[in-house]
Amino acid sequence: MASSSRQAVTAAFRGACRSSRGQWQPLNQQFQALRIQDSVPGATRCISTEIEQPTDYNSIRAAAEIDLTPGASAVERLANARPVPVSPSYFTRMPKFNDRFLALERLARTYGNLPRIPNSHVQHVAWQTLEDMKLSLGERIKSTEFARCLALVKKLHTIHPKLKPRAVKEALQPFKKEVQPFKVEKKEVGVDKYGRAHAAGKRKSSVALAWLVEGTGEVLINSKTLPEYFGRVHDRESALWALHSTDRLGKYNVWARVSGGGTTGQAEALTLAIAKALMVHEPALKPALRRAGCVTRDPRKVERKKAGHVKARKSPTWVKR
Amino acid sequence: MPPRLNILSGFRALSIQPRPLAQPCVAAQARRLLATDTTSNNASQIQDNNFNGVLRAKMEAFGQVPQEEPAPPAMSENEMALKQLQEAAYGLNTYDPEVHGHKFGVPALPIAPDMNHKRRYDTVVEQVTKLLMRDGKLAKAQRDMAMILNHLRSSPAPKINPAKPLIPGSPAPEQLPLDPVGYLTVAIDSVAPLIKIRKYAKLAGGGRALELPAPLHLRQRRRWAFGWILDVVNKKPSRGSGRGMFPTRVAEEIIAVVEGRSSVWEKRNEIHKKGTAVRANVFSSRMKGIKL
Amino acid sequence: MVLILGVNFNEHKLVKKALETFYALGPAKSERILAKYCIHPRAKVGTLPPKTVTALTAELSTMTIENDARKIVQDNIKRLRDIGTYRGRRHAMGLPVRGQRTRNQTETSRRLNRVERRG
Amino acid sequence: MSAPNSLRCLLRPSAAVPRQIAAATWTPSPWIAPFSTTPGAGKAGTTPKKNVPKPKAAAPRGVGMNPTGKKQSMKKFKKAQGAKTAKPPLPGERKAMRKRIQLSNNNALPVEGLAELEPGTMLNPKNIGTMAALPGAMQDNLRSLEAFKATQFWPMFRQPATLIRSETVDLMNRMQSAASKKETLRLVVTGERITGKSLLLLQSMAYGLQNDWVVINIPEAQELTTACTEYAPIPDTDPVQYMQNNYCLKMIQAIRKANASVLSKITTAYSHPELPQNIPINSTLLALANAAKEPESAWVVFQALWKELMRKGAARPPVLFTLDGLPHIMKVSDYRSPAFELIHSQDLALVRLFSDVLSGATSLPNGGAVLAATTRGNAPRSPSMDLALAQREAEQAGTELPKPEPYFKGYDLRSEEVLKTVSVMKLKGLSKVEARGLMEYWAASGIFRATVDEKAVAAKWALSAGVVGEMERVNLLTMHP
Repeated sequence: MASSSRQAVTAAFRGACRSSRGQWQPLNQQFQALRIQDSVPGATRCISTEIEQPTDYNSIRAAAEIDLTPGASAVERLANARPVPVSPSYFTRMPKFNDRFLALERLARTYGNLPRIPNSHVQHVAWQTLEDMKLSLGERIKSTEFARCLALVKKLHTIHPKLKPRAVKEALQPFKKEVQPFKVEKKEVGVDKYGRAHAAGKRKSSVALAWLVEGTGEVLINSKTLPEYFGRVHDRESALWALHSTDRLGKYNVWARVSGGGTTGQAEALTLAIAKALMVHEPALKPALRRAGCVTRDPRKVERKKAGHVKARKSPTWVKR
Repeated sequence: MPPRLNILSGFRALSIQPRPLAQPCVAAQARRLLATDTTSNNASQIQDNNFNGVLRAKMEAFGQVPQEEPAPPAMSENEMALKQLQEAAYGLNTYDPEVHGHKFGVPALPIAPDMNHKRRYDTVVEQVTKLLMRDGKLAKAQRDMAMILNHLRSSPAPKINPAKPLIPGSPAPEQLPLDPVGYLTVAIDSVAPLIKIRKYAKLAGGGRALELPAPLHLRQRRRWAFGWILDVVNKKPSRGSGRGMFPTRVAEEIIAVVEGRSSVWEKRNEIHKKGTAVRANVFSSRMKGIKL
Repeated sequence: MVLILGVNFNEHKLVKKALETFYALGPAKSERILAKYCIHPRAKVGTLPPKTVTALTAELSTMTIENDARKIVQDNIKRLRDIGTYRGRRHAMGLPVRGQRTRNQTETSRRLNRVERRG
Repeated sequence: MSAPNSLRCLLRPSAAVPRQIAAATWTPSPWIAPFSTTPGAGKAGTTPKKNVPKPKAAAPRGVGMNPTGKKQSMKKFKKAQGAKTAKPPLPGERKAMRKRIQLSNNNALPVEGLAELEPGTMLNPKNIGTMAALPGAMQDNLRSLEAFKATQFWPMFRQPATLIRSETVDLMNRMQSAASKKETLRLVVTGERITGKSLLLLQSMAYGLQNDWVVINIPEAQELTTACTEYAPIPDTDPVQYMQNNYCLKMIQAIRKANASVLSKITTAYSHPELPQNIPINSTLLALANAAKEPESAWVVFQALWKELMRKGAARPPVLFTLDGLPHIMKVSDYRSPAFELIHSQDLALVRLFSDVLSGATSLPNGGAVLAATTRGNAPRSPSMDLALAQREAEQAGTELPKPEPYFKGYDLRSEEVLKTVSVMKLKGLSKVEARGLMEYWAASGIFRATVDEKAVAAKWALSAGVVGEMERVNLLTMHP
């Protein structure tokens, strides 16, 4: 009986308190900003913009349960009850955003003087964009305010990670995108149980995968020997340059797969792949290999053709008259 | 395990008296001697016996069973720790990749300049090859270049014409065929012009260009010289047929240059003569305010 | 110089090409003639033994080539003309016979198409 | 006056003028400044002019040498002006130039301690990995047999030499045992491109020449079958066979030149009435070979010679018959019969002669060897030959025979029949020991300039996978010698 009447009351206020007795549930969704305040004599209306509540939304709780003990007249008490917003932002155009913003400002005031790390060392984070934020909060957020907010977020993000308070971390969490593209973990590279090191290399539009194992200097590329696969000696030298420049020819066997592009691209893709695989076997060779020009991926590609041009840059012949 | 052709492998069985070492590079070698298993190191943990077994099976499939090497005992963690302690006693950083990150020694840095794969050929050879190239066919140009060098190598030693002296410091003519790259360099550098004639349009009055000598740097000089050689070559008829004829003609012209028979020498003299003649224009009043 | 069917040929000329200079003797027929007398396709006129040259001349003289072949063509055209066909008329006018356009490029027909056709 | 003087600054001293002379006649002329260079132009008057040729007059003006300096242009794409004055090459001259074979190069260093090839050198397994020079007389013989090819790297060295590899020793030992047992060694040499097939034939010919065999060689089988030499039907043959007189004459002359010493020791045992000139019994085979003077009689003479060589009995040497370019005779030729049908290569008499010996249909009564090498360069596809060789290889290895494609119609049964019982030797890459021997020879000849050590051998071996022709390309046809 009691519970049913309670439900009736909360339904009347469109509240969202679904709790069982003795347990405070966090209120969510759009009704959580309302709380039911007992009209106790002497109670003041909360009008300050400073809310005494902590910024943590999980800790926003509904008002004390309405006492429906038989002593007091339920109807009487109910008649005195009235909804009061949890946050004064309720009366603004974008209450949730404003609450977050205010919380951030408070944090910035508190922790703004903590030591920071230079921007170059900060971990890359994909922040939510204005559109993302609008969608997730369902509010019409102004771009200028969002920009100010994001600046604050980024400032707080540069606090030294060892000193960063938990509150800050938690406050920044909702500003991050759900999928973090920068958070790709590097694959563990190493020699597998058969003694092979595997690496990939690219050049122009060729892709090479190379497996390197200690051996007698045999090379198989797409199941052909080196001279069968590369007719040009220059290309053969290119392909094995990492081994050649470190005097490792004859000490490793190479098994490789190459695809795409032409002979030069394939040979130099192999250079990179074999160099990377060699560095797995022998990390100390990296400086030598870098000087041999084997470590850097050559980023040059064929320039795309443009509209209105015959080739990438060539214009159609044109005479004024 | 593949057979090691390393002399160091012979010393593996020897015990090493530890001795304080001063230089890390020596220490690296010492570590190499201490290691019983060449395949084991921190970077690549491939010391299980499974690896050896599989590799051996593969080698047998290839039909090349290596000489039996005493099976390296797997190094226990304790031993490794002891070894690291020992290294620390030498004053080494036990995690230094210079010490541990290699199997056959690290090449001395900086490595030789021709060990960079972008600069693997001699500079003159590289430049001349690019000048030989037509329609972007670099592979053909390189084959031509190789044939030119072979032709220079297999033709008789040139007879130097004293009236057309080679560049000072060039080797004796009998030496030239043994070093075809040097041969080519000597030929090109000998006929390379020192200057070119630069023209300033309409400055000489009457719409004529004002000519001034301008110095050339080494690469430019070689380009001019080889351009002249190519001009001559393209006009010569070939005596045979087939793809070896163009390089033959180029090589013959290079020999002709060294022997002083080539018309390229005249071009060089011409441009030098003209350069000295137009030197008067350097201080011409018309050149006032013009940056050289 | 070698004389085949009254025509003098340079010794360096290919036999096959020499044969093809005769009217109505094309690549197919010349190949067959070569095969018949066991002359390899790259043989030069100068290398032919006199016996073969005589045989070739005899062979050619039995074939309808040159004027005989021309005569046949001319007869055919004449017949068309006499019947009064469209094709005959086109031949006489020196215009294309087989329905080609005549807006431009009728050079070949202007050169060749006539009643007393020569080429 | 300043112009000529300053021009001197751009000249350089004559290399020919000894320093002392220049110093002795030194006069403090204004134009011999420390930086000046001089007497090169010959105008200085300080040099002894005796041997100095007069410098050419100033560049001819007017012949495209205009004062505006247009001559300086280095236009990339200038129209080829051609040779206006030079007379055009005679017919065949350009081809002769292309096919020219130069066997020595006086610039290359002579190799110390290079052993000459001796009759037993290639039989001894100890010699594997060493080089052996071809003696001078044998060079001429091999040259007349056309054993050398223009694409090989002979002009780089002082003297032609070959590498004795394990296959060489194997083949020579088999040839020797065949000769001693009076059997016929029938063998096909195969392998990938430039694995040394033609060179192995050359070595076998060298062995034959040194051990008093009669060596017959068909250097390019394609010359027989691509319809570029004369042919004529042989009367009274069924099916009709064709003789190739011109080629036959060339071949007899090569045989006569190369084997003169052997042929002059053997005498004829038959009378040959069909020959154009009377060769009495007991005249030398050399005289018999000399009877071929005209193409018309070449085939008859060759038949007579062959008959003499095939006579069983004492005082007849073993015969080596080699052919390069097997796929060319394993197909229908480009010749046509009088009925305008393509003639099968096996119907050409010379080819038939060779393939009969190769297939074992006729055997060499005095022992000997018949060797054929496949070619991978300019070779027609011959699926039957590929299949037959693969089957023979599988037989030798004891594995399962490859089967013919059931729906493929391009097989040529006559060719397969020829290769039914031959043995196959497949050439592969060199071992590192052999590679090292080769590279040491190159280094000694002054071509390979780095030191030959384990590292260098491993490097070049890796780049070429040990294939001998690729080794040559990597080391001898390179931009960084």
